[in-house]
Amino acid sequence: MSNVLKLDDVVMRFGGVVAVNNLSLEVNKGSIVALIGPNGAGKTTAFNVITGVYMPTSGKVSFEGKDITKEQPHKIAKLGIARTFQNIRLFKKLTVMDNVLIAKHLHLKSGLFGTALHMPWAVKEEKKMREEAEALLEKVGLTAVKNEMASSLPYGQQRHLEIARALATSPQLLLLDEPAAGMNPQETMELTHFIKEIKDEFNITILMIEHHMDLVMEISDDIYVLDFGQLIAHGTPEQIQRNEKVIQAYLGVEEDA
Amino acid sequence: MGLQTFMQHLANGISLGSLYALIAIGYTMVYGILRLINFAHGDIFMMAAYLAFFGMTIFSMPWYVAFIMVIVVTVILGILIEKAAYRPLRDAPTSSVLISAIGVSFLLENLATFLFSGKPRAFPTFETMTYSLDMQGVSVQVLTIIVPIVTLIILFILLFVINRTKLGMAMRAVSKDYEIAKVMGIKINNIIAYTFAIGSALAAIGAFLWGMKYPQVSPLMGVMPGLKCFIAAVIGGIGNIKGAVLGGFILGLAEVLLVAFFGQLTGYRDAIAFILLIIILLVRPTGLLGEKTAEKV
Amino acid sequence: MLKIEDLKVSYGGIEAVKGISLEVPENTIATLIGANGAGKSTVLRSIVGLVKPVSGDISFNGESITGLTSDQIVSRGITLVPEGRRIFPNLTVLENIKIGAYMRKDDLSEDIAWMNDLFPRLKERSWQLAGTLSGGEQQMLAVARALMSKPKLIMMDEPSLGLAPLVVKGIFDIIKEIHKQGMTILLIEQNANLALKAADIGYVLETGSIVMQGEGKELLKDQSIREAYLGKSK
Amino acid sequence: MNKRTKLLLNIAALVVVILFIIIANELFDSYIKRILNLCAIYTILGLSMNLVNGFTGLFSLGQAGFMAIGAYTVAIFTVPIEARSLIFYLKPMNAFLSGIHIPFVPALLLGGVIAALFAWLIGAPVLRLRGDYLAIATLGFSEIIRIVFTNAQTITNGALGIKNIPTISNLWWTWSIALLTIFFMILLIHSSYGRAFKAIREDEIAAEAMGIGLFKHKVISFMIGAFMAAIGGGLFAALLGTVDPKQFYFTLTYNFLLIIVLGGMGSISGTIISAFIVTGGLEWLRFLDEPMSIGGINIALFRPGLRMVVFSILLMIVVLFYRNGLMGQREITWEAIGEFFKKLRTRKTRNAKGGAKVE
Amino acid sequence: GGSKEAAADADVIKIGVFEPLTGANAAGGELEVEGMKLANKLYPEVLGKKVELVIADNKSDKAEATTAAARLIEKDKVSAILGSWGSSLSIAAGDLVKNNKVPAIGASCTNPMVTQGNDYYFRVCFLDPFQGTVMANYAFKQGYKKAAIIQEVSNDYAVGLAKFFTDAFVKLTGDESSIVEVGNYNTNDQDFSGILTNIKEKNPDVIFAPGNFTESALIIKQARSLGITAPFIGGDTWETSEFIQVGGKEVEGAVLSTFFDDTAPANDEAKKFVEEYKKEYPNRESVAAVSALGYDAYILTLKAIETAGSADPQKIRDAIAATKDFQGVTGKITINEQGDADKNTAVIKTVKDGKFTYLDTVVIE
Ligand SMILES: Nc1ncnc2c1ncn2[C@@H]1O[C@H](COP(=O)(O)OP(=O)(O)OP(=O)(O)O)[C@@H](O)[C@H]1O
Ligand SMILES: Nc1ncnc2c1ncn2[C@@H]1O[C@H](COP(=O)(O)OP(=O)(O)OP(=O)(O)O)[C@@H](O)[C@H]1O
Ligand SMILES: [Mg+2]
Ligand SMILES: [Mg+2]
Repeated sequence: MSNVLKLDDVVMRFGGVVAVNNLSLEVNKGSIVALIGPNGAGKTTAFNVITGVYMPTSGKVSFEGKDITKEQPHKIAKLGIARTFQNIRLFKKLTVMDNVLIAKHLHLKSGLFGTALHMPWAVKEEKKMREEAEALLEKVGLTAVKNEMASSLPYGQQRHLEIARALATSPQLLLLDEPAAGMNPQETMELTHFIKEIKDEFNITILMIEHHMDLVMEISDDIYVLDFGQLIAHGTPEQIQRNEKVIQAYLGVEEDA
Repeated sequence: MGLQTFMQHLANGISLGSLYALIAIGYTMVYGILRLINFAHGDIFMMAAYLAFFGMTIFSMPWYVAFIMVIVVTVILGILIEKAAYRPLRDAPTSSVLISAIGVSFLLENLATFLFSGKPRAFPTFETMTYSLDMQGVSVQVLTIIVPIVTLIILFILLFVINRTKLGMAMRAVSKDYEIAKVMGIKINNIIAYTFAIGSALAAIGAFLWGMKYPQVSPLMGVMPGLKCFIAAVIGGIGNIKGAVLGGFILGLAEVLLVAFFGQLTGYRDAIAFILLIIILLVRPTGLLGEKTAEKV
Repeated sequence: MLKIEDLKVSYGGIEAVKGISLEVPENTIATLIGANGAGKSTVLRSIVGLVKPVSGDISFNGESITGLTSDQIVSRGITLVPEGRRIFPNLTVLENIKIGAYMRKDDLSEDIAWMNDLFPRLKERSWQLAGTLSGGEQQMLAVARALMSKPKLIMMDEPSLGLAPLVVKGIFDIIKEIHKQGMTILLIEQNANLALKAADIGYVLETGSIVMQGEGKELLKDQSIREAYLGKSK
Repeated sequence: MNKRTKLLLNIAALVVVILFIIIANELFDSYIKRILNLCAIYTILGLSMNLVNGFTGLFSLGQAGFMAIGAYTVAIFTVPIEARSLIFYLKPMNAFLSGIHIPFVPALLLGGVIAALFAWLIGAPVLRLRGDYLAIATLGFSEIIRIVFTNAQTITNGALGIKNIPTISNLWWTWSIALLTIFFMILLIHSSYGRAFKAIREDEIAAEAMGIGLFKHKVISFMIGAFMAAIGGGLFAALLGTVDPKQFYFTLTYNFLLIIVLGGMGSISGTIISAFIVTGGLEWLRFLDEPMSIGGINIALFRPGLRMVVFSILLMIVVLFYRNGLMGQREITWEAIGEFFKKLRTRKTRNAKGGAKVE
Repeated sequence: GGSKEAAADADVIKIGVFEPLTGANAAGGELEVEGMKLANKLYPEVLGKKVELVIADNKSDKAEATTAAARLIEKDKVSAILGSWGSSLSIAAGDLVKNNKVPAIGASCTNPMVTQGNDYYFRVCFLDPFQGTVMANYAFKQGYKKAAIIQEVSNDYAVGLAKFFTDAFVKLTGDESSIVEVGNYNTNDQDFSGILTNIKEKNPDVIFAPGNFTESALIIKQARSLGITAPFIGGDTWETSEFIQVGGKEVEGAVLSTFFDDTAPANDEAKKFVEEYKKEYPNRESVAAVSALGYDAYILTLKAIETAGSADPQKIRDAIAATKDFQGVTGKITINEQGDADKNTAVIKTVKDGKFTYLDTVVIE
């Protein structure tokens, strides 16, 4: 298996805070990789570095062998990395459909004027975009609410929509930042299946941050554990569950178990 | 250019700059707490100038009585404006509040035009202030010496109030976090009202001194000084009092020195403020002494 | 001491809290657990008057405090250690401590000394700007700030958030300590394990409704809770 | 409602508007026509500002500057060559420019293009600024343009301004261009680019993560806005027949801000309606400036200036109590109109029924 | 209002007053209207019909100016228009009066462009070139050799005057470098210390500072406080009481050219005008020239209506164009081909004891 994403000694500093410290990791094609660790460990920051929101203080990020350390976020999205956000960032006042269509904008072929003036070829492209978006919404079960305003959806559906929106950019690598946050166990279970499904359906690789250990342990092929910005463990779910350091820093000692 | 002329220019620049600084502090105070560009500040300044004018001419108050009266009434005006136009928008997006501020500014200008007519009036001055001292060929008005002193005194008083008193502590707290300030038991509306009161008082003092130096009042007199002082505040780093003073001096000196060294460009003088502003914003997006902020994703 | 009846809160049409009732008896540690976005913080925010409930009643020591302003509520002896610490970064450590006592008019020196006892680290840093403190120190400061108002009820919103396990333990020691000194505590935690262990009563909140309540130790043993919140496999 | 009916309705509406223009041109006096012309021009300028501020979420206050570019381009190039030496009587016109005459339409477009280029130039540094800072920087640029125009005497005739610009007095020019602009705006906003703009308005970070180049799209929106503003400015110059730098004082921008705030930030139909209300209303309120007497006694309140006071109070009321303006981000669509009538009808029948019950 | 309905009446002849009553030019506009109103009060009838003044505020703004003018023409159907103070406003209305064939008479708009290429715009005042030349002559006569100029670049009037002053002064002195310094400023500027300091270094004999009276008064004040002793000379816009109020004792000795002198009325009509004006506006310390011009503009229009024997705008226009040796309070007026008043006399005044005082009369051949 070849790696899709590779981080080499990435350091991210904010003033005095070292949010990510010498992080190196690899994500293999077609796998589901989890990034876990206590709050403030630097997981989201790592995502932000990967997606170009922050430029790392030092280190290198490569995607499919290409150095993307200094790329801008929208270029990275175009290259094939999509993400969701820890605190949902939908285009709240736009419809569900529009949210998905916006994510398709990056592959638009018709130029500005063709598009703006609704030239025949642009109209055709728009039609295709809409069809694809409909299909996607169908898959994530949001067809019924496609004309609703995004902010009016219940929390769980917003999470789904965020994933659908990310998928609409046709990514090869999908970064999910706490997708199960705020979901009850039932929903979390459904999400577990959903993630597996989309991975196969869209033939993508997934890197995910999650605190729900059920989910993580069930679907990850590989887990990285961060603490204070530093990698403290890496391995399969079984290895991680048994890792002393991880139990100390994150999983907690199960005194009564 | 002779040394004497240069010194004269310098004196002019400092004198103008310190007036800018004084008014800029008011902008910065309000911005620092409310994150609001109080576009109406220049017009509050104008209203204060009119109050002083009417006080001293029609009601023939002695200047010190007028001075106190102007400060009191302007403070009330400032608080009223805050109450009527900004408080209802406390939870609204910044753009709504900014538009409200522009609206207030527009209203004050039109109201002044309606009430006082568009005609400029002569601001009463008195000899003790306007008397020119000759310092080895450099003539300096008494006012030119007084204004920077007043500005610096006010700066130090405000720094003291803000950094050393309970009120100041509350102001700083409110500026960072309304909600938690509330949870501390701080009545944020009162704190904001105090801030406006201080800002308006500064506008009043500024108007008084401005009137002495440029003895003329008109409904639109606040527009340009307002804009320039706002720019001064932004240059210095809006929200930072020391920055406002720094920005004021820089702007005043820049304007006068442009005239001094590039006489043929004097027509571009008003552009200087903006050019300076844009250059500084490009180099330091939050001004010279402004704090950097980045959005956490 | 604190009693909430049928509280409903919504943010612009979206109902975050859907009619919950709970009680915190005097001198107990009560805890509210639940997933992200379940509405826990919202409950605390409505208690201190930061959000206006749509309906329902909140009473404190028998007096209804619904609709009072935050400062009125705080002056009755309730205080909040907010989620994410939210200390005032532009104030020094000492000022942050003092601002906690903003409502008080009496002499603070005794209580400041108490804080210095409780948090020796803060004493060392009293002139430092609070924004430059480490996360753990900030959390201590937030607790100290809240204590300065001499509250009868102190509410803590995820005090262990973003803290190393060791620091978390320290925070919980402090919680127990102030409880011993006679304070009532309402605690929100993600770390349900720790919270339930410390708590006398626990409430479980799920998408805006209370789905379970009981003694802390009881809940800890409950199978469904274990599955949902303690991250333990079946 | 299907596509065909909608198309038919659109055509019908267009025909009605064209008929209106024909009739208005014939029947109305030049005073009314002038106001209608202004309405159309303000519609264009309002839309231009709404594109940037309302749809893309950039707080730009540079309209007056772009307008000035358009107005001056039209002025400089369309003034008859023989009139130029008379106009530039203090300092002769720049020798190169003085020989160039361009017909109205190309000059109008040229103005738009220059403004767009200029927007591109200043966009690079300025559009990276946020919120308040962007507002003040764009305002600054508009003032710089004005000041340059005041001082560049051989090109703009400085403070004297340029007069003798061939004027337009019928409604065709302004209204057809306004219609084109509206049409273009609707198409643009409903295209993929329009959605991208709105995405930027809603959440820059998410938009960028979805592959929308923030900078590129902001610049595009800013340039299109500048182009439209310049077209509006060019028409304005041709309507007045004269330009001078004072007309483009930064406070002019506030008028358009007012239009979009009143109409609704992010609403095309709102902008159009509000352009008419503001322009027409200001004219209608003129009675406030005239002395008025009730029973022979002159009321001192009615004197010049009252109109603007009332106007600004109205503005404040809108800002404070109707925060989202008339339309918010909504649009008037055929569906909405259909809904409205349906509701009206059901309400009527319900009322009728209710009435019966009481009996 | 009640008066409006009566307006439709054919027994009324309407004359539009097109002036800035709000905005930057309000002060001048107001003074001009005072003269017109007074004239209307004294001469309320022509051809046996009542003359009604319809006043429209052009807000000192061009866009407003055109609608205001259009309104006068179309809505109020006035027979002629008077105004406006501020040449650019008159220029803005130029096309409208031309296209609608309604005559307009400017009272104090001195910019040449007002009447240029417009057969329907006239004026009763002299022009900027004339005024600039007058002041150059005056300065030369005083023996000044070196002059400095401070001009309001954003004001067409000031720029015009400065240019013609420069031309004439250079010609008179025969010295290309007789203008030692030119300082520019913008309307509403309040600080002039920079340009004044530069001027002080050049030490000119005289400073010509045409511009708005407020800025000019501030300039003189600041110059004096900087120790500049050279005399200041300027144009007719200075002649307002605010100039003296703002300028205080520093403007003592400032010299300006103007159209009219109320202390030495040229004829009986002028005497009557001054008397009545003082009665009507007791608060005014002196009679401003623009008020006198406003008065003349009204009377000239009235005369033209009388000559035309009709309220038809076209006929009135022809009558105005044919005006010869009309005895106005500001002197004899003959309308030339351009539509301008042929005047070759200007009054020079100075500020003395807080009053504008007659100094000299300059005649340019
Ligand atoms: N823009 C920023 N400026 C300053 N500090 C930052 C910024 N972004 C993140 N940090 C800091 O970096 C550290 C890591 O934050 P990050 O959000 O990556 O944590 P995380 O592992 O995602 O935690 P959580 O599980 O709570 O989401 C924190 O201390 C945070 O305060
Ligand atoms: N200011 C707000 N505006 C709109 N919705 C909000 C706001 N604050 C919270 N919400 C929503 O209300 C719901 C409950 O939020 P709350 O913060 O009370 O949850 P919580 O249980 O404290 O979660 P967490 O564990 O993440 O702190 C969530 O769906 C959240 O998105
Ligand atoms: Mg995170
Ligand atoms: Mg919470």
